[in-house]
Amino acid sequence: MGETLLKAENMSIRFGGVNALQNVDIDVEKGSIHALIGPNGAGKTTLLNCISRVYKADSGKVTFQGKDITHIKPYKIVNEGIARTFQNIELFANVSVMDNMLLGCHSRRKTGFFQDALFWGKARKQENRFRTKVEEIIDFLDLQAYRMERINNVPYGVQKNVELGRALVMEPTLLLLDEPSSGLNVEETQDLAFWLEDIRADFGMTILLIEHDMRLVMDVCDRITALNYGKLLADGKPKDVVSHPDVVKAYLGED
Amino acid sequence: MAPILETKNLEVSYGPVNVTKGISIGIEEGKIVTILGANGSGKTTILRTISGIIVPDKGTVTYKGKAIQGMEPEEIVKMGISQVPEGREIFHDLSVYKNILMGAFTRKDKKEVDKDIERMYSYFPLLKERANQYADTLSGGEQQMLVIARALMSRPAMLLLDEPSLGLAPAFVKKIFGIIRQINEEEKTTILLVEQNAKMALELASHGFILEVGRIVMDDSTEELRKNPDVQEFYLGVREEGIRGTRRWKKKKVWR
Amino acid sequence: AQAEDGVTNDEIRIGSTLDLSGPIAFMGISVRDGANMYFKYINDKGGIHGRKIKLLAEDDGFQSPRTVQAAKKLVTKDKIFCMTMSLGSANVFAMLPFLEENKIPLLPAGTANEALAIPPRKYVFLIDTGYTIQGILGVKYMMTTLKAKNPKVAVIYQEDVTGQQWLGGVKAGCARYGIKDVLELSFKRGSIDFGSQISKCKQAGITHIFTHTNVREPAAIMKEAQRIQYKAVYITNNASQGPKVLELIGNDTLAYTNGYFAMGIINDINTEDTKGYKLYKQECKKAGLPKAEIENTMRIWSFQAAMTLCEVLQRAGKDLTRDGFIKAAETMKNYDNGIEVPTTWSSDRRDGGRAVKIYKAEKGNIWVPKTGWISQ
Amino acid sequence: MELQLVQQIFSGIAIGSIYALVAVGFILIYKATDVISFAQGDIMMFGAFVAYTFLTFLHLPFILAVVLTLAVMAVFGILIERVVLRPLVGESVLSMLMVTVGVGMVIRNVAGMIWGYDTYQFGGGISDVPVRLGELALSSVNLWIIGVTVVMVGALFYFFNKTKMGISMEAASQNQLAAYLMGIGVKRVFSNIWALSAVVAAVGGILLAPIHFVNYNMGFIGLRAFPAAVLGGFGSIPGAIVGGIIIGVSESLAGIYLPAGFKDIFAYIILILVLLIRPEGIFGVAERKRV
Amino acid sequence: MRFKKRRNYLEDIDLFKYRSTAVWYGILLIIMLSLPLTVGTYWTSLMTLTAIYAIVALGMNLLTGYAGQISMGHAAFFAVGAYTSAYLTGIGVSFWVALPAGGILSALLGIFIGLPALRMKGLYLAIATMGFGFIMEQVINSWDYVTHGVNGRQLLRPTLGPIDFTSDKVYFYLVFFVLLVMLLLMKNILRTPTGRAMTAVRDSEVAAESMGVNLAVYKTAAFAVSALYTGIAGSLFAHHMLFIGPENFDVTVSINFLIMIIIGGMGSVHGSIFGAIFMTLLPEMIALGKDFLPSVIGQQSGLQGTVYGILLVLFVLFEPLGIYGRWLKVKFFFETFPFYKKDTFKRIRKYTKSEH
Ligand SMILES: Nc1ncnc2c1ncn2[C@@H]1O[C@H](COP(=O)(O)OP(=O)(O)OP(=O)(O)O)[C@@H](O)[C@H]1O
Ligand SMILES: Nc1ncnc2c1ncn2[C@@H]1O[C@H](COP(=O)(O)OP(=O)(O)OP(=O)(O)O)[C@@H](O)[C@H]1O
Ligand SMILES: [Mg+2]
Ligand SMILES: [Mg+2]
Repeated sequence: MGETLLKAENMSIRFGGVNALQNVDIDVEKGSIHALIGPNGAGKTTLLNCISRVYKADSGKVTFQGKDITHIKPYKIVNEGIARTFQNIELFANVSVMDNMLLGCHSRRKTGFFQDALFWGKARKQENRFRTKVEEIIDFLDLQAYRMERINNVPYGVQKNVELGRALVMEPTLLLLDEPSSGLNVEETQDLAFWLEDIRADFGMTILLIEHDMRLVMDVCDRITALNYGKLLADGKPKDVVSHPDVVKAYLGED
Repeated sequence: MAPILETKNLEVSYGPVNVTKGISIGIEEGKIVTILGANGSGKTTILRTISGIIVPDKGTVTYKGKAIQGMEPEEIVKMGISQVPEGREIFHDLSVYKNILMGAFTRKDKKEVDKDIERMYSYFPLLKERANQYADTLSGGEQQMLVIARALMSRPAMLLLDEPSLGLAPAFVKKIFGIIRQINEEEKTTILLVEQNAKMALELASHGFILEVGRIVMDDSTEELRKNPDVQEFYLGVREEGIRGTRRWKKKKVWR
Repeated sequence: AQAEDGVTNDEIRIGSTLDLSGPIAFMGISVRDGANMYFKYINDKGGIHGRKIKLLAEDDGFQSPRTVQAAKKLVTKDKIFCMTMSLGSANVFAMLPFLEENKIPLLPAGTANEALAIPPRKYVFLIDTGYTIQGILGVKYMMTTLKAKNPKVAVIYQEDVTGQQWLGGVKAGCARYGIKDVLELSFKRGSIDFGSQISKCKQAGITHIFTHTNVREPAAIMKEAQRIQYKAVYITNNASQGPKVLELIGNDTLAYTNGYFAMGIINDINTEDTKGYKLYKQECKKAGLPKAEIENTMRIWSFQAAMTLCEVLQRAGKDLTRDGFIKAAETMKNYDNGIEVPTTWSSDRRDGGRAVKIYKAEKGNIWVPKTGWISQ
Repeated sequence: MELQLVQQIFSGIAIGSIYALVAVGFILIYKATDVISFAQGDIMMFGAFVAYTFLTFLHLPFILAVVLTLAVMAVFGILIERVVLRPLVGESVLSMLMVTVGVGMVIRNVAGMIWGYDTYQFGGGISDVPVRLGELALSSVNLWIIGVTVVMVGALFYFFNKTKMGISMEAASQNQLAAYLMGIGVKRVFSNIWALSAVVAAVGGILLAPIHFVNYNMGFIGLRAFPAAVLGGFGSIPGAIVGGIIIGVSESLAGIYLPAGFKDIFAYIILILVLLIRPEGIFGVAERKRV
Repeated sequence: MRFKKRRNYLEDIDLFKYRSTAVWYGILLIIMLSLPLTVGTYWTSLMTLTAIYAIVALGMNLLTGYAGQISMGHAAFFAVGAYTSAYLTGIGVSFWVALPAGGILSALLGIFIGLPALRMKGLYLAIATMGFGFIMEQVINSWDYVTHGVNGRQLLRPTLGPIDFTSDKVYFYLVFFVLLVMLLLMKNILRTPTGRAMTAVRDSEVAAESMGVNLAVYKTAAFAVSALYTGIAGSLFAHHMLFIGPENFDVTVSINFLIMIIIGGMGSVHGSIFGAIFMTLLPEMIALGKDFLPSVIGQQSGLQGTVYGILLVLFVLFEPLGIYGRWLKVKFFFETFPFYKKDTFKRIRKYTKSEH
């Protein structure tokens, strides 16, 4: 067993009458690709939201790289080294692909407002650095053709990639992906699988992803956590989890 | 038999960009037909044109012998064409129940509508649990269910499905496809299905079209399509081994 | 001498900045039309010293940046000789630096804001009686003619410059007569609800209310008072003196007051048939105007203002220069055009009118003059 | 003192109902089209003038004049929608907002050209005779206003919450694409809603005329009705009444108990304070954005 | 179509994309600088007003166009700039101190307003800021000591050593210079993380937050910068007008500011300038055009207001993206000249979803 990167313990949250999460634990190992699966409405996205502080969990504790980040401010999460994508694509719709990805650099900005306004020296250098980084990711994800397109005008699949790219630009330690393959066809899903491998290998990032495409999950993941009705259903090696009878019953469906 | 819905030479553009370059497809009554195609190839565009959301530059759409291109979308709906749009187009500030109710907007038979709502709840029990919640608090998959349920509420003669399985759990995907088949069989609803899950789509449908950058490149029975090596590689992902260990290069598509 | 800008052998160009499209467009238009009516009369008679008068009215939408622009256009592009009747004291103030720099007289200004003329400024002439004086005279009338015993006084005024001048006048007047507490109640332009003001008056047992209002407000105020069964004497400034005001109040409500008096600075068109009015009515008849338009106070005002302006031009003689024009204006001593309060200007006095005539509202929408021109 | 307070609250409620009546017009349009109409006040003024014309120039009986006015205004509302709003369906909300500013301007100026700039009054119908309840007095116009507002708001509330037509209007504003696909004629919905709100505005104009008189500038009351609508929670019909009354009453009390000047801005002070605590207004729905 | 080979990633955000563009702007600059020498007071003063409004529009556009926060109370900031300058110069402080002081005070107020505004969105914010505008109007009316209340205040034009800005001509150069500086600063803000973060807040708050954008800071910053611009413009305005009163800062002024950027083009620097030009020139043009109409129509009172309203409506109807949208089209037409495709800017049916 490798070292634990992220540890969420006892996470619970309620919305009105809905118990979206009840005492859920999850451990993400450093350097692993970890999948979160479960039927619709099981609370997967909610768990991700609680970890990335979009939601405030009612109870529970999140530790990241040994540091308690349960009550950290949402905008500081990226400084800790956590980046994420969203299930329903949350891009900045009225700006270009490039600008979207440049925002990924935001957390690393060293210039103040006044330096920006003058745009001289440090600010200029920094901007150059940011742009270089973004171009690098653009190349990695094959987005050259869309660099200057407005987000509104690019196909859904490309938007997904832009979102992934934007998260990569943030240079996180942990990457949280919410259904990265939804809306992609088989071929594109394969590309994604390769990228995920590369991201781990070349960028050294750990990945926690929510997925419904079991083929992708089985192909790339080292570990699976399954949720159902806000509760932990199973956790372990992919093979073990997918053959777990509860998982089969609740999630995969008997043939 | 003459097709119930037919498009001829459909050309659609967003601004200067031609998206579909002369699409001609025909769908026979009571059949399930599927369109497969990569991202951005124009599948959604075709469905939207049929529903009257987009007015084509050229070409015609005929439904039951009547040209419907350029008609207002609501009139097309009233003729019996219902669509499950891509990307969870819910009424976010209405309750789940009201969302479903809106699906029956064109219907007058209140009693039957109530019955149908119950039927939807039986298809999607999760929705019943969430009936009074605002629709935008649903999870992604629940929203997708809602959109499907809503489209079924109009008891359409023809159903256009744009990636209905998007974001649904595997067990549920099976269930949805079951429901689609059931509706097709029991109510004789004609179905045009656009799917990324090509395996399921090809199993369900009897006829398929393959769309590549705005052109139909294959038009055949699904039986034949399944045998085609390109379809196998690019849509079904048939390969000998997993990703690990595979060299990363792609075969060129030929579409013979 | 070299001919002055705006003056040719057969024409004198005169500019004005008026609100023709903004919130008080109704005033601007009446002013323009009334003035033009008189100028047409004069021009038809052959003009002044053989020169026809041409009025160039610029719209400023009642926004002072546009007033300034308009003034600059009139002066630099249209090359007018002088300005007249520009509306709105803030607007006049805004263009004042420019006028003074270019030595352009404004005769008369279309406002009664005495701050423009006290202390006197060389280029600005006023003909209306200021509100401070109106207020003082109103109190004087209350004490001397109406013989109020221990009156309790309130002032309801629109929150603007002239409203404050009225307030100041009433307070000064009260001070003279040893009336101590004056209840000050302001309201904003466009207010529809005077409930709190009236309620406060009733509460305080006010007997005399001095209102600084326009057309609509007196009716709203009095109706509110009637609603809560409260009677007082109302004394108002000249802006609320028109027949329209009484029409809106209605006989029923008017009867529910202890009297409604107004400071008048122009003679009443229906009860006082002066020479000036004869001419005015004759011209209106020629133009085929309906009754409501004939009684339009702003039209009457601008007609007589044009009379006074032409009188000054006449007195300035054939060799028309701006200096001469100003000198001529300073010769006006109690000049009475039959409509407006008599005008007196001199080298150290620019507020032409200092008197009022007091009217009482009577049943049947009429204003009955109760005094002649009275002054302090 | 007691009596004065009660009297003030009473008249505050009356004024508040006027605000509510105007606010309902805003809310209707907002609910169904997501647009804030700055023309609402001016449409109200226009309605008042139409009624004035029927009563004063054509000498029609009051009821007939009102009915005709409402009909004319419904058509007028549809006309505005057809000519200027419809081409913009799908454009940004701010563009539409600007268009309504322009429309308001046109209506105001055209009204001035047609009817002149004077202040008018119309006879017949509602008189302004005070009604007494013991020591208290309330004008009958105010009672009418309160009554009509309550009835109208009740009816609209029912319509929007219980009828399929009403729900579909709201649906159309939330997601036009989905609405089309449900067979909801989004364009027709828009026409209907503009007609409806013009009718509501006309009712407001007619009720307001005895107090405020008819004047081409009377539409400015729209600016004072905004806080009422927002306070109640824009989009909530009962909110309009509650917001209107809160503002009416607090204004009226501020006039008595606070220094001069406060009365005119008190509505906004209250508004800002309430929004600080409840940014979505009293009856508004809190924002829930899911990701 | 022109293509350019990039040698450096920063070239994407150069002020002038091609050398020819720089040349064109140079020519424009020279024209602007020489105009006052030839056109006379009226036009010069009109240009001054335009430049002042352009500064306001830049600020407004940053807040509303880029950061997505609608303000209908900007006249208040305009007033703060104007009155601060009036008061300070009134007690003998130099204009050169008063001008920035007006801007800074206005910016501070912007922060003060921005903080509560954090909790509000869209329409609610719009109306709340409008309320703030009304409150400010009342403050101007009541705070006699500084504002001279309803009486208004008089000001003087500044001097700088031997240069006297009293004449409209010289004052224009001052304003124009300030405008250029403000323009450059705005461009810089927009092409660096600060500006990007603001647009991010507009488009998706959740995503922005997950990028590390502190919403509170950037929203308030947008308010502050916008207020700074408006305040500086206010101060310049006061010294241009030489007299200011409460009427200069009422709600219609705020709405006009908003009209300015919507007509000009939201979220575009060019648009701000176009909007300012539109705003100042249109009434003048209508006034000029009126003289050519037969007097029956030309003398109609409501005419100008009607025409203004109609033009506003037409503009939005035919160019919902503002004048800048039109500008892009014209530019594109010339750039691609023989190959211009008619449908390039065909309006596609759009289907809006309400914000949630
Ligand atoms: N803000 C909210 N208000 C009310 N209910 C909520 C809210 N957010 C989530 N829920 C409920 O919590 C449950 C879990 O939602 P979540 O989005 O985590 O599911 P999920 O596992 O991601 O499902 P899917 O695979 O469909 O995306 C759902 O049933 C949803 O209705
Ligand atoms: N509103 C729009 N404006 C401009 N271009 C658009 C617009 N909508 C779609 N496109 C373009 O049209 C092409 C076809 O889009 P369409 O959505 O029909 O593809 P699709 O086959 O449904 O793709 P997907 O599998 O991603 O759903 C894409 O290249 C897309 O970029
Ligand atoms: Mg999810
Ligand atoms: Mg699609």
